[in-house]
Amino acid sequence: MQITAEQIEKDLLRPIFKTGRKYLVAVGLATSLVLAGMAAFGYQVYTGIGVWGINSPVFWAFDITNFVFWIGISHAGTLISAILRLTNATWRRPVTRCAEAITVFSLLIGGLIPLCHIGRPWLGYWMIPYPSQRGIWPNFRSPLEWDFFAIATYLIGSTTFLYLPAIPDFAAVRDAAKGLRKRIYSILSLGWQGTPRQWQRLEIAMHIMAIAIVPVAVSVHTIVSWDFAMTLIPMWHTTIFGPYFVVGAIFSGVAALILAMALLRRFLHLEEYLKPLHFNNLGKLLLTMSLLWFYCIFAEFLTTWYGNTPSEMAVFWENVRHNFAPLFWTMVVCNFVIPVPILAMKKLRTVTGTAIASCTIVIGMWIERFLIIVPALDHKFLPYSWGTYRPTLVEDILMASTFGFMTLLYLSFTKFVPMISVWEMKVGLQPRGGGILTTEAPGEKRHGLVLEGPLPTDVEE
Amino acid sequence: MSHKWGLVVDLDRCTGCEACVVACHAENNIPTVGKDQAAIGRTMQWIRVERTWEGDFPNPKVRFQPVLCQQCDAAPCEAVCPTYASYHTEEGLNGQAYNRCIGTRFCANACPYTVRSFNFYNPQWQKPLNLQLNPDVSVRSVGIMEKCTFCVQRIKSAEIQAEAEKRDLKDGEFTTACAQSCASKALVFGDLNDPHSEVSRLASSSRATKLLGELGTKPNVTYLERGAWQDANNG
Amino acid sequence: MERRNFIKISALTGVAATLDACRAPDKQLIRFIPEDNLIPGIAVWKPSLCTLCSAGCGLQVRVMQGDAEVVRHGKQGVIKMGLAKKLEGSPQNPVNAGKLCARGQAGLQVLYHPDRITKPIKRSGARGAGQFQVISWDDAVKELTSHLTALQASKSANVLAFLGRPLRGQRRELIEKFLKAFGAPPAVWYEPFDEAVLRQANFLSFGHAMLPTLDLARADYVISFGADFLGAWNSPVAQSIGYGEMRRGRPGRRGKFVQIEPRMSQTGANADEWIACKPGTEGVLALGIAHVILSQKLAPQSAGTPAASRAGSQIAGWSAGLPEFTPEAVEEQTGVSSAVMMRLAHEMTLSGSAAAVVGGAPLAQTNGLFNALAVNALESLVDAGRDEGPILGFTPEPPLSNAGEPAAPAQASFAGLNSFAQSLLDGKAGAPQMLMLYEANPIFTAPPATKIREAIAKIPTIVSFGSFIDETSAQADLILPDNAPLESWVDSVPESGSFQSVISLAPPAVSPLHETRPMTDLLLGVAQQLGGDLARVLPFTTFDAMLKAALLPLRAQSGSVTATTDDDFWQSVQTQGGWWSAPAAAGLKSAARKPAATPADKQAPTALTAPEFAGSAADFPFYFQPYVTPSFGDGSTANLPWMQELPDVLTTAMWSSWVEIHPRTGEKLGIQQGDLVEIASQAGSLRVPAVLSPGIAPDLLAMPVGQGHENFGRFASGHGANPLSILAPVVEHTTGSLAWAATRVKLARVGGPEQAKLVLFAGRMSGFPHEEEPR
Amino acid sequence: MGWQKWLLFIVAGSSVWVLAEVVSRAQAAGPTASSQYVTSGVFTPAHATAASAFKDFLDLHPEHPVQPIAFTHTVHLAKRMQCTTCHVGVNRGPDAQIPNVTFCMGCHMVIDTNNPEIKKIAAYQARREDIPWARVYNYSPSAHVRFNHAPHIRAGVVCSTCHGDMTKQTTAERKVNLNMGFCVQCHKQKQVSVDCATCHY
Repeated sequence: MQITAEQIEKDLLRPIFKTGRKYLVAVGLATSLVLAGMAAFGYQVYTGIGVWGINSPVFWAFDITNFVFWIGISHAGTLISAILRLTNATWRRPVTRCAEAITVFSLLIGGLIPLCHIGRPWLGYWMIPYPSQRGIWPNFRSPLEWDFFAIATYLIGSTTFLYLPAIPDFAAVRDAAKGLRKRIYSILSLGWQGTPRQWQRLEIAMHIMAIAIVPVAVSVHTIVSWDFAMTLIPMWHTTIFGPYFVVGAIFSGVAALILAMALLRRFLHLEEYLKPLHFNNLGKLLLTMSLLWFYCIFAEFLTTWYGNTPSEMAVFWENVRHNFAPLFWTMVVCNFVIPVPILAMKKLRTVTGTAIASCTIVIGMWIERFLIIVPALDHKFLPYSWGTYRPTLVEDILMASTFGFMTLLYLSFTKFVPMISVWEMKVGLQPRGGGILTTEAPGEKRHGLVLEGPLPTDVEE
Repeated sequence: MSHKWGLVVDLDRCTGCEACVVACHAENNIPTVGKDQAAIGRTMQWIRVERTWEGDFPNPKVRFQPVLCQQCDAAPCEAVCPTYASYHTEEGLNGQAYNRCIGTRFCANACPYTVRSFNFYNPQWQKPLNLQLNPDVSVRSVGIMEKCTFCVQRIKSAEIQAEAEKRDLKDGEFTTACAQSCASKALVFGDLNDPHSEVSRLASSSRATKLLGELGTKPNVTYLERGAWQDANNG
Repeated sequence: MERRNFIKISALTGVAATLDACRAPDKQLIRFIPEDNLIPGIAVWKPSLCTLCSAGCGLQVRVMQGDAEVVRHGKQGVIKMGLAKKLEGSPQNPVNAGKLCARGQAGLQVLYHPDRITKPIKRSGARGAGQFQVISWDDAVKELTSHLTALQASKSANVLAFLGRPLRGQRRELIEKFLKAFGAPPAVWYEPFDEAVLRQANFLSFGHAMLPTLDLARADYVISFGADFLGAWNSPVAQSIGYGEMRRGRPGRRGKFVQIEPRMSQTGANADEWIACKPGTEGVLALGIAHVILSQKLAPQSAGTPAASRAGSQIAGWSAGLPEFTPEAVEEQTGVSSAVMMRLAHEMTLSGSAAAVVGGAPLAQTNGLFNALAVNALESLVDAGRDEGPILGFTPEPPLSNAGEPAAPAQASFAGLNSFAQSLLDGKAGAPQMLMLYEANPIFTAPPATKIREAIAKIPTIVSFGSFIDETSAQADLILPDNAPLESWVDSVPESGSFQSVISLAPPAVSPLHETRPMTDLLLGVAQQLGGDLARVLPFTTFDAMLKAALLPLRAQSGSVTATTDDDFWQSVQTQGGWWSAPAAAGLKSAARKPAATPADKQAPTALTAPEFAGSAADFPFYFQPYVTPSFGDGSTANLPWMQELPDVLTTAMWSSWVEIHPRTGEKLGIQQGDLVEIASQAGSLRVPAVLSPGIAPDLLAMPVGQGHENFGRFASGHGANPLSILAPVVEHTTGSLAWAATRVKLARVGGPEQAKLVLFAGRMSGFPHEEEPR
Repeated sequence: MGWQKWLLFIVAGSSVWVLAEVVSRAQAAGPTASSQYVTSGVFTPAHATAASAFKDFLDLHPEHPVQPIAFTHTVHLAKRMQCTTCHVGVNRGPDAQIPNVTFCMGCHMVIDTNNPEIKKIAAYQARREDIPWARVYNYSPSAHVRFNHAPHIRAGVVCSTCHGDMTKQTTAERKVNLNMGFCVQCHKQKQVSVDCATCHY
């Protein structure tokens, strides 16, 4: 059975125009989580950040764990879709939009966390370089300042990267909608008419963005790793953190993407579009990342163990044997022991299989971020000042609310934008694969696509 | 002539009496946090006396070591502050501009000595305990990182006094609150740029070491190691 | 969290309210006309005196102008007044030479304590229920005088009792004169850790019924038998100053210091060598060392000096060379190896100058006096006769007519308290009917076995002059709050710490913050009102007049003040913070051991007595040693937040009390760091968290004194337990002093860390090797 | 309609629960109950109200505070009095004295005694009260700044630089916006230290 262009449009635009009960329940749940998070944050601002469990010496814990985690998640999307786009991997088409949306939203959440985590959030704007009567500028030597710029750049870049390919789809919605919605989508589609000129420009812009976003994405997580690597703290001060964080980021990002795709497939009934093939391919990528991740953590711990510096070994043992050992081994199980067999066996690399593996990986990677931060902090150089950390309810709520926020944003996004790129799917229907028409074809003005020739080969089961 | 303030801690003289801790409380408006907060490691003292056990009964050994901000020349805390709240002053101190602090707590994480205290809440004084607060030092509020300043208010007031009298600062003219209270003279404060000051003399002692000196933070606090009996050929 | 919180809200809220609030005048208290003439922002240094322990250190108070909420003329308002901001040691004072300890620094919190009683109050509920009503000073004074007049009228002045903390100086003089002229019995001066045993021993050995002064700055070798001289014993600041010099003050010479005690104190932690001996056998060990010195003739030159013979003659068998105390015999009794004893004897005698000093737990045994005399004899043997003079001497008494070293030691304070309690419990005629209470808290500091709580409950009228509600003053019927020391005329005659005679004295450093009145002025006023003998003996209206009259004769003496007129002299004494004699020359220092008095009756030499303990070793397997911490003393400074939050120097515990247990003992009984344990003696039991410490003998439990207050304000109540509450009322045999280290206890784990709530500053540090994981 | 109620229940329930948490904690940690004969209350650097926090954040100050006495700087300065006559200590230390009622009455016992404002002053003195002057220039506690008048006066900075021309003011007005930029600009001009620790400690 072949999908027609009309079917594609109908299937993919459906969620925008029809709202189901399950959807509303999900939004309600996510909203209540977000509201609880806002209340918790308000309480924290009102009374002081002492409502968290952080203390001396563990000054960072859940906050920065969530920050690194969400910034990590953000690496799936743009990076994958950019690379796949550049390598012209045609199976990517249904995947890119989901992935890019994950990027933008998790980056947004990740970027908000540092603002919430500081002791005086109302002064967070001091991170921004602007001329003031005080005559002071931010400290450009600070990795936090680098973070600010890296995240801001990446956010702008990935938003653009998400927006550009969505323009033709906005136009499609515009054409299908009426009333206020039509007006909104008219604005969003920026007057898209689907002329070959516009197609050409879009193609060029997307290529430029795809090329530009890859180094930005790699640098962002490298820079996040420098928050740690640039200090002297045992087990933070290591050169492997740059690649290690990027690997971890892609690892967790791909896992999050698979999870999101599995959920979309189930609830938006996109079985025809998100096929086992995609999960299979992403599963292979995930397997590679899992092995790479394991290699990184092995390299990190091996060099520590071999170097045998007392201050580092204190943290080392804290991780693998003492207080944090249960978490550490859970992490290894979640990130390696469970996913690798699942993903390595073709039989198990199904939609369900990859979703299960992704689920454990997301959990495992959260723990990994936590274990990078907390054990190192509570076992700094002077044993006299060693401490412990227990999260409080406020921190738990805030963490849950980041997931709620992500869900809410993602759910809202499905309401406004087709989760699978309509026009790209249509392009997929035509023979030359990813080719865009370069000749003027006035007869097919709508979305500017001329559909002709045999079907592409990569859409088969 | 610019100054370079330094402190020498003679571990052979230190008795662990902690008079310095209370003196610092009084001088620098450091609040007490109460039992519950203390239990989760949120005390605010700028100086602590570390106690280390070695060996076991019947021959246990104890070492006391006062640890305060080391006022490093290559301070890990300064580089990481995004707002320059933690910065290097003209006189070589690790300054902490409270009003500039937004509370990222990055400096405290980066500090290998764990000597920075954070205001997790607004500090509280049961009235009229607040009448004791030193008007020369600001009272920090919630979300602000603080730490030993080498009693910068005393440095400033001595400098202003010397300027008014049109003279240079004299060694021993003023000292930090901790050093002033120290009965066994284990703490000696002064100008390391003045080759004749007592602190310069002691800092060049053969017993001089730096805390975690291998990290390359170049502290301006010098520790003089404990000696043993009949091992007193150097002072 | 907080009632009034720091709020910064988003720009969306309250814009209108904000702009409105710009013009709204704040709710304002009345402002009173300032009483002192201070320039804002400029600090003035005023002399004062630390009263938080008996060392009598001189203070310099940093006073600056500030706004204080006060009550004046019956109205609440704000006044610009001089406020004490910081305490430093007085550089001129010979005792502390510009230095101050942790507790002394916290004296500010006594002044500004939120629990201070701000007005005279009268009991309104049942006794001890804590219900009081505020009364006016006029009524309060009237009530006090009427009670006293009634006693006088009924010719039963002898039923007035006065219970206070031992004082030295004119304040004591005033109280004693008052009582004597009134016809009342002498005051009961009570402190749990009185030094009666040591005073008695020093009187017998050296002819001075005083605590010793150590010239550590000159010492090359010091052996301390339990004396926590860097912590809380005697005059810690003066001793710490000397200790610093002993260690590093003389290039090329670093004195050695050996501490002998079964529980490592802060002082022991600083020692080059720490030796644990069995509790109560310190005297035996001292004589063991003396035996080596005598038998090997290591110090032939000193054997014949008068001091040595005097101190030695107190010990049975001294002249015969202590035949009973062979190193082997001593090793068996003390647990200290004979090789160590020999080595110590050699090291001591080979050093340039050496001293042996005793204090603390060895004296708090049933054989405390023997221990003290034995160490004194050793001290005489090694110290006397050296060219530079002895390290251990005595502070000369100031040449005042009414002060002057007692010819014989005063009665042990525990004995005094006991007979006071007994007379009440017996209910005989002549038992106290009215009690004046001043800075003593025996209900907390005396073992419950004395039944002091029950005894005090029997007194019909109790008047307290204390600044705080504590366990004892909570029983009072009338509380007339005294000024804080920084608000009062203060004086003290330090018993030790200097080789000059010292009178510390200072005018109030700041004006009174609350509606309190100095107890001294109050007594003088009452004396005037009662008239008769009282008015004649105490012809002063204010305490400073009395101080002035007492000190003026010193103008003729050579000392720190030279003045031509009495007024000049008095002025100089005030600005200097006291009077002291000219610094002692080196020769004079050696004279500081010249006996001031000889015992009236020839006392028979003391023979070896073994320590006895309350409780059998079978039922109560552990020795129990309460110890005084530098922070809390006898518990009277437990209400200061700075002291509560000061990590204990060895255990790093805060806001709690604890029991120190050796890890091996803990292992045997299944006790881990932070567990809740129960300690039981014959006299009672208590529950505290356990701290495992390598610096304690496995058969000993040690616990700090000061916590466990049930009713001592918001910062002290409800933290920890009071070790004094399980002490058996055992006394030192000769002096009747409380033998607080002579109770045996048993130990059991009763709960985990959640119940114990131990707060340790030193994080999760694995403190000692066997707790560390194999790595 | 069932699910909407359910949704409402979740949202409202979680908010109420968080609020309750806030309130209960706030109450649990209030000042300890105290008797009438001991002092009570807590001092904190926290702002008393949301409004004052907001004002502080936006750096809003009353420009012309209402004073209890309509004191005229103009008149006093026209009579050739110096600033330091009343504001004692300003050339010696950090702060300037605001004269108390006794000081005012030192002259006004005899001068202009019938002036109604001066009668008000006399009434204050009779009640043994001081005049509750309102602060005109002050830095907020959150500025964490220590300013010392004396070195500025020694350096020849005239009072009017920071306080405006007082000969033209009755009760003092906040004529100069003393923000940090103002200080820094002058320090840069005069080539004195602009190190943060010069003022902030």
